[in-house]
Amino acid sequence: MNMNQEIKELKENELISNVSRLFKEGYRLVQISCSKSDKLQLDYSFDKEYFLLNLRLFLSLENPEVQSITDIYWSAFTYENELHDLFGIHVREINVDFKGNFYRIQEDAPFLNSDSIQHGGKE
Amino acid sequence: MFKLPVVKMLFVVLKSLFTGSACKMYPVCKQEVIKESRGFLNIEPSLCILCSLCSKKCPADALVVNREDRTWEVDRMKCITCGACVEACPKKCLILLPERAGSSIRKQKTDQFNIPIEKP
Amino acid sequence: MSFLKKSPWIIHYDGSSCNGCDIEVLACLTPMYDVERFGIINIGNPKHADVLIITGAVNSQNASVIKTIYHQMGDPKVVLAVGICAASGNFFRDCYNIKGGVDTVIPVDIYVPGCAARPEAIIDGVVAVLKLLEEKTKK
Amino acid sequence: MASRTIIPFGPQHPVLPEPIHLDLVIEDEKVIEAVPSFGFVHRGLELLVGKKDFHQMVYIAERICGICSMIHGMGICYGIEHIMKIDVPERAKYLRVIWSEMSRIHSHLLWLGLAADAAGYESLFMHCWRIREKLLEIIEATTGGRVIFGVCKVGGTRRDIANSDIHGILITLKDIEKDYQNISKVFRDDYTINHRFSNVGFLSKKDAFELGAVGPTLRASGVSVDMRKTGYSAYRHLEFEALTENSEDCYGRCMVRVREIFQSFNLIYQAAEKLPNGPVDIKVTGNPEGEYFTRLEQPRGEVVYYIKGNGTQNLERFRARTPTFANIGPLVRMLSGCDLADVPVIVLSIDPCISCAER
Amino acid sequence: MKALLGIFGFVIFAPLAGGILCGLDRIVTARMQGRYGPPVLQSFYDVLKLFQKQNLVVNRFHGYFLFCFLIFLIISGSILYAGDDFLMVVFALTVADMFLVMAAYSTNSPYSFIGAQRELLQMLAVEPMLLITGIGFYLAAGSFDIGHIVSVGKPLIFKMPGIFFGLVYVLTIKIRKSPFDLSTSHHAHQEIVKGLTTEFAGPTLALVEIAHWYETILMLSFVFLFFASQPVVGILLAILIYFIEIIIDNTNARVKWQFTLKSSWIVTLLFGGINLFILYILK
Amino acid sequence: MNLIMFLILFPLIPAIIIRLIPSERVRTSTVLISVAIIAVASIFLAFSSLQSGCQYFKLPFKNAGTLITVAEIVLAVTFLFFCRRLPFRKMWIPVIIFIQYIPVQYFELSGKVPVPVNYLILDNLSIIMALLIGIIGGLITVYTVGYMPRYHKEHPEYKDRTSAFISTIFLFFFAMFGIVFSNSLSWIYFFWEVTTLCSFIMIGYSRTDEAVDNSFRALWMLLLGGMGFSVTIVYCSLNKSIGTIELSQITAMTNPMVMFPVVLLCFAGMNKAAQFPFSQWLLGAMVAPTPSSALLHSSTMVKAGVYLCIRCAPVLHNTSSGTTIALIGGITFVVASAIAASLSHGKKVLAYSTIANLGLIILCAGVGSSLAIWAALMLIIFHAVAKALMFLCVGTVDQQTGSLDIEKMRGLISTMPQLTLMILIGIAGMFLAPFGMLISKWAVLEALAEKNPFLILTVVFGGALMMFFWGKWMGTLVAVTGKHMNKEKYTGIYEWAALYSLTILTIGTCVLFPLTAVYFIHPYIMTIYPGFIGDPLFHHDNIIMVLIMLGFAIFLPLGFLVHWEKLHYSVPDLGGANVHDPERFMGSMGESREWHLGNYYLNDIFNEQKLLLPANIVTLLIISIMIIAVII
Ligand code: NFV
Ligand code: SF4
Ligand code: SF4
Ligand code: SF4
Repeated sequence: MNMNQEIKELKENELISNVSRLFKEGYRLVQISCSKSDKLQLDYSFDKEYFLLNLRLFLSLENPEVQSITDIYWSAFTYENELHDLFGIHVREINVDFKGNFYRIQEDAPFLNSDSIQHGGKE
Repeated sequence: MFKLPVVKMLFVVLKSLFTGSACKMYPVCKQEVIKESRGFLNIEPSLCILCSLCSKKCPADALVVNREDRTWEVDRMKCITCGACVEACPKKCLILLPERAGSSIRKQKTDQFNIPIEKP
Repeated sequence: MSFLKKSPWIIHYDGSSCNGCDIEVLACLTPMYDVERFGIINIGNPKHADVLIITGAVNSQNASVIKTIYHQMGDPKVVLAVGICAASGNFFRDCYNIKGGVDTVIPVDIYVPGCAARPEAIIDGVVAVLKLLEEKTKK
Repeated sequence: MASRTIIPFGPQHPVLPEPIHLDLVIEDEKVIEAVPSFGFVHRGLELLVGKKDFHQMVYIAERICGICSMIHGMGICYGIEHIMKIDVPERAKYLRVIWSEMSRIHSHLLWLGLAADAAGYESLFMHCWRIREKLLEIIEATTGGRVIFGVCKVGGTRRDIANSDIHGILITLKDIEKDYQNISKVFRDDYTINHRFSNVGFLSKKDAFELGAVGPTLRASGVSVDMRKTGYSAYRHLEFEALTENSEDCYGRCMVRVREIFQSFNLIYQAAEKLPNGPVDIKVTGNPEGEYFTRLEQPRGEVVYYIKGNGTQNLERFRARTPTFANIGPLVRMLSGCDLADVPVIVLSIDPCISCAER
Repeated sequence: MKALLGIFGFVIFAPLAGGILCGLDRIVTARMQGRYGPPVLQSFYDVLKLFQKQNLVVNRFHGYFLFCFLIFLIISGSILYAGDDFLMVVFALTVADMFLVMAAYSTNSPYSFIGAQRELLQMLAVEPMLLITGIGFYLAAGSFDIGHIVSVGKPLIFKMPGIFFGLVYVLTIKIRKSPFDLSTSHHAHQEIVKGLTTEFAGPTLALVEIAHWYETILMLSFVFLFFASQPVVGILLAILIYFIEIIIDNTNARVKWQFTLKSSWIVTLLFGGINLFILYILK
Repeated sequence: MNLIMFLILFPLIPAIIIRLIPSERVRTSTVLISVAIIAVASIFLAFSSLQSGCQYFKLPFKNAGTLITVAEIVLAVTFLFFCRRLPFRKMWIPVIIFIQYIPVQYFELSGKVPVPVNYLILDNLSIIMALLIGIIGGLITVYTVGYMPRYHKEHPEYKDRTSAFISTIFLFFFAMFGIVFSNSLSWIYFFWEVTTLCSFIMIGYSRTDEAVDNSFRALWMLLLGGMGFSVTIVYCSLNKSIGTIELSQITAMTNPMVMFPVVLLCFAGMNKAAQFPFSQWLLGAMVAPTPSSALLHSSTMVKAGVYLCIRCAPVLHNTSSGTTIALIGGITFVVASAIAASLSHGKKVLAYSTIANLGLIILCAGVGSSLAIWAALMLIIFHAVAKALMFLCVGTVDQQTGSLDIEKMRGLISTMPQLTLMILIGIAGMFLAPFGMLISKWAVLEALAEKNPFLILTVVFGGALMMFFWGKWMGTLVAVTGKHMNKEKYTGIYEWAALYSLTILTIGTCVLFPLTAVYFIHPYIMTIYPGFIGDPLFHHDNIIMVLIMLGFAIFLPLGFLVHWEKLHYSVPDLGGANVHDPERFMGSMGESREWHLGNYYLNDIFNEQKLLLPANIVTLLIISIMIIAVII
């Protein structure tokens, strides 16, 4: 059943070209997510006829920065603002930029800064 | 039958006007209990061996098992009646009853059970 | 004679609840439970309301909202915290964005346990609140 | 000559069961600009993976939202099972379908009620919820919870429905369906419902697709995408079609949901008929290691879970991209140019579930 | 003397009758929705409770406007029950409404403001039909005087069915029932919280409620005038009309202001206008 | 008789003095003294001849006819003089002047025009008009004295020609008194054209391009109306069965032939009263300084138009032409109200509401029954007073805040309480029940009740619309924003004097309306409808009711002065998104944002652009059909 999803690793500068190609091929933006290990792993998921294609991108933990894809997928701003708020990733040129007020969390980038991933939240 | 669109709702509305309310009339009438319902965590203290498995499994940290004092306590204001403890308990001494805990004016509502030493 | 007891109007605010308690509060208004029997109307406007029903925990953003609503309500007023989240924050109290139960921002009069709190439990809570309301009017 | 009115809408607002905020700029009740804001329900529960083990995470996932909790629980279980290569017993798969569909019916009925209320149709709201309440009774009798089902666990389901009970349940369901039939006609034909829903919140097929709308919002714009078609759980054995509407407006979204309720009833009947015998769970040992994107169909549309395990009790990452989150972009698009009176209707037309969206 | 008695009766009994009617309305509505509903006296409890509440204000002016609103509503009803000029009743009603709108405006709060705008729109929608009703009475009964209208032998409904229909149509607006409860009421909370009344709290809100009772009775009295020659039938029919309004309330979603305005004007023009024309020709 | 001549001629003296002596002190004192004289004279005139019915006067000297002819020629030349700099494509304006003057002059010089016996008329109608001109006009002039210096301080780019302005006002008094007291058509014609001239001068006062454009628009439109007179005069001279140019005789004739001149006169009247399709000049006139808008374009000059129509009313009664004219009035009433509902520019709203109200008066005149005339007269009085008040208030607000936008007047009650109260009284006078206009509307409805259902529809719908836009405006004013900055202190003594007097007048006319009715209006109606015995509808009870309501309306608001105990101040409900400033809320992007409220203008439904053209076309058609029908 792994047939219907695929992960494709990319360099950061290939992102835009790949995404716009997918847009032209009629892929639908499913989600953008991020997870932290020793790097930040960005996943751009696209769907076409129940086939899930993931573009994977690795960013360093210091000053992570990525180009926005909102020029291509207009509604990606929600995901990108979320990336900014939770992971502190600076997304360049978002069309609707909440400037860190998407979730209005008190602490900055909780997912990036806290060690809670391993040891649980505040106690 | 009727092509007039408004008639549909009229039918529904008038029907319920004349058939009386669907209200369960709680608390005037007693609550009907569905026995499968997860409502209230209860312990059979005599069975418990104070192994604390339940409190480890509890996602809501509602249970405190104290071996020294031989107490087992649950905070009703933390318990989400999920039943994880029930499954975890090796002695099957926990059970979820369909009743429910009442409201309170305090933030904590702990029920403490003393676990007897003697095992029958 | 206090008439508050006979016509408590509620306002419901959803803190950061999961909707579970939320829809149960709504369910109280609907045919099966129909709290309008006690004269309760979900008025939705803090200025008119006597009872503030809060479901869910308090997070950094809605704390000010809850406070605002509370202060916009005219005396006498009571606060009913529905659900485990509203009482203690549930397991979300460990999350980075949750401050804890409702009592961290405003005084709560009655807590209703349950996840999700059953409509019956909420009705019980409301009935308890009515008693409180009467006491408060006397004061 | 008209002059602008700038007002806040929410977070506390009687029509919103959940807090969401919009800055509305209106002119003669025409919305010129609507900027949504979020974060009133944000808890950050994804980070709880560090604290709770993956069995407990199922409970937490269920409490992402009390409306679609069943499928949330199922989603995380499904992902973990997939990573751990656990084969869930067939009966459990069918039971999951039955409960998912019940959850869908209850969610849709709830939505229909709220939508009616948003259009100022109080009695319809009441009747929807009256019917929903009957269904909740079945749910409670089978799962033990009214809104939080709590039946899914990694490796199967926690409860079973006795074969002897199934007949009774089906009879009640048929009753409910009949009752619901009347209500569905109202949604279909009522003049004022039409007035409020038709040509409101227009979202063209192209827009819906490009903006990444999901679920009924997408299907109402004529795009047939339904994750159940991927055949997870027992869906591959059941017959159904992804329902679409072509009106591309709130009425279409309403109609998709109205029809989906019937479809769900039908799926439950089918599943109950085919329900195999056997155990409902298998024992799970070990910890998940690996990653997987789970995609299921929630009442509100496609939900995506990204689950990554690292061989410990705790998952490394659990992420849920919920349908409401995906529908926010389209919502913003829909809101421009509508009437003030349409704002609640449009906001509700994506069936927003903020607690899902913000987790 | 008779006039004084009428006024007196109206001032005293209208709120009682109106309150009970509202209570019954709530019960019937609840039953129609499958609920059980509150006690009959619930509206009185509500109002009494409101008087016990704190008087929350944004600024201190709206109380006076609301007081004027109530007074003018009572004046309007008094003119009616004193048997005076029908047009005057309508005008006084307009003034009363205007004060309500002013009250909402004076609070300077977004939701009440929009409520006020919508109330104005509703007045815009209603006013022509009310005046046409008056003129219809004049053509049918030969006088604007209510005393005279009441004493006409045959029920006027036969002469002015169109106007009657139009009046019932706008009545829905006036007694604030769905589908036209745009500006306030228990139902219009969807967009604008409590609309007009958002910022009124406690005693001032109680005034609005009481005024609403008066208004309901006043409106039903308009209906009654069509059957004035048979008082018993008239009262029954007025109540029946109220019941129909409840049904309408429960079988319709709330429409938008555009529809409200356009439809009520069209109804006014068609039914009211044509009826007037026929009355004029027959005369 | 002498008093009448005095009223007509006296204003010329201050006009000349002010024109010649540019000193401000002299100007001010001249204005004050002459205004007082005019007002006293008109009041005296009113009291001396109120009960004496209709009086006619011959002229004490012989050559009055030639005098007027000479004056007319001078006037025509003046017009031409003003047109000298017009671009070529506007050269048709002077052509209009030629077309209308040459035949008349030819007829007059050749003596073909019948010589009137009674040049002057004095009845209650002229008295009412004279009072309005004398008192309200006077007050406006006083206001002008205070207003103009400030106006120029604010607009340094305009050349200060205050003297010319004020002397034009006095010239205008001369013309207005002339109109209302003359009985000879050629006299009225002359004065009529003088008002046109005054209007032209005042509109173009600021000499901006827009002002000049508008002034020429006003000129040609009004001249077009004047054409009605010239044709009438020519027709009356030619048609032997009429054979007179005395207005009183023409309107008393039963001869069907008389219909044509009467319709033409009404045409002129409607033109001056800015009925559709001639409404544009009045709107253009709003560029002028506010006092002139008040004076010329709302309280007095346009009243000349309706005055003429009312004079003709007896002839129009129960004729199809009358109904047509009423129809035009009705359409104007509805459409102008609808347009006013869609505008937020204060002066424009006032302008359209003026047009609408004039439409109502024309409607009454067209119906022409006794009750209708009763209503029309009441409307004239109430409207003149309240509208003048409104204009002056709005002008003051404009000076204080620099904006005429109604939206910007939000919360004015906090910053300028007195002025706002005056505006409120003015507005209430315009449409609220116990106040003036509503009494008239009531009368209109009762007058129309048996006449014509269609006309009734226009009245009820127009009335509702009117309520809508006034309501909005009132509401905007009373919104209490809590910004307590008193801006009123910049208002000068002359302005306050005028404003207060007008306020008192507004309330006074309302309270005393039964007296007005009995002493002013009933006698007049009795002269044209001898059977009239006072209005049966306004019986005892109704009047008492009205007065009770008035009492409430006036005294209840006084409750504001009392502080209510036990109030708990709170902030507005902003859906929980409040920040500490009640005027702001927490916006979506996480910044505090100011909320803002704007009225509804229903632009989808009512829209100046959308409504104006069809209304103009329809009314133009109706007018042409009416005139053609009359000719045939
Ligand atoms: N359906 C659903 Fe959810 C999920 N996932 C969604 O937005 O309801 Ni609360
Ligand atoms: S039922 Fe769940 S929450 Fe309650 S004590 Fe047991 S494990 Fe904890
Ligand atoms: S798991 Fe069972 S036996 Fe162990 S402590 Fe808990 S209740 Fe006692
Ligand atoms: S208590 Fe449970 S059901 Fe209620 S809001 Fe919290 S998590 Fe949801």
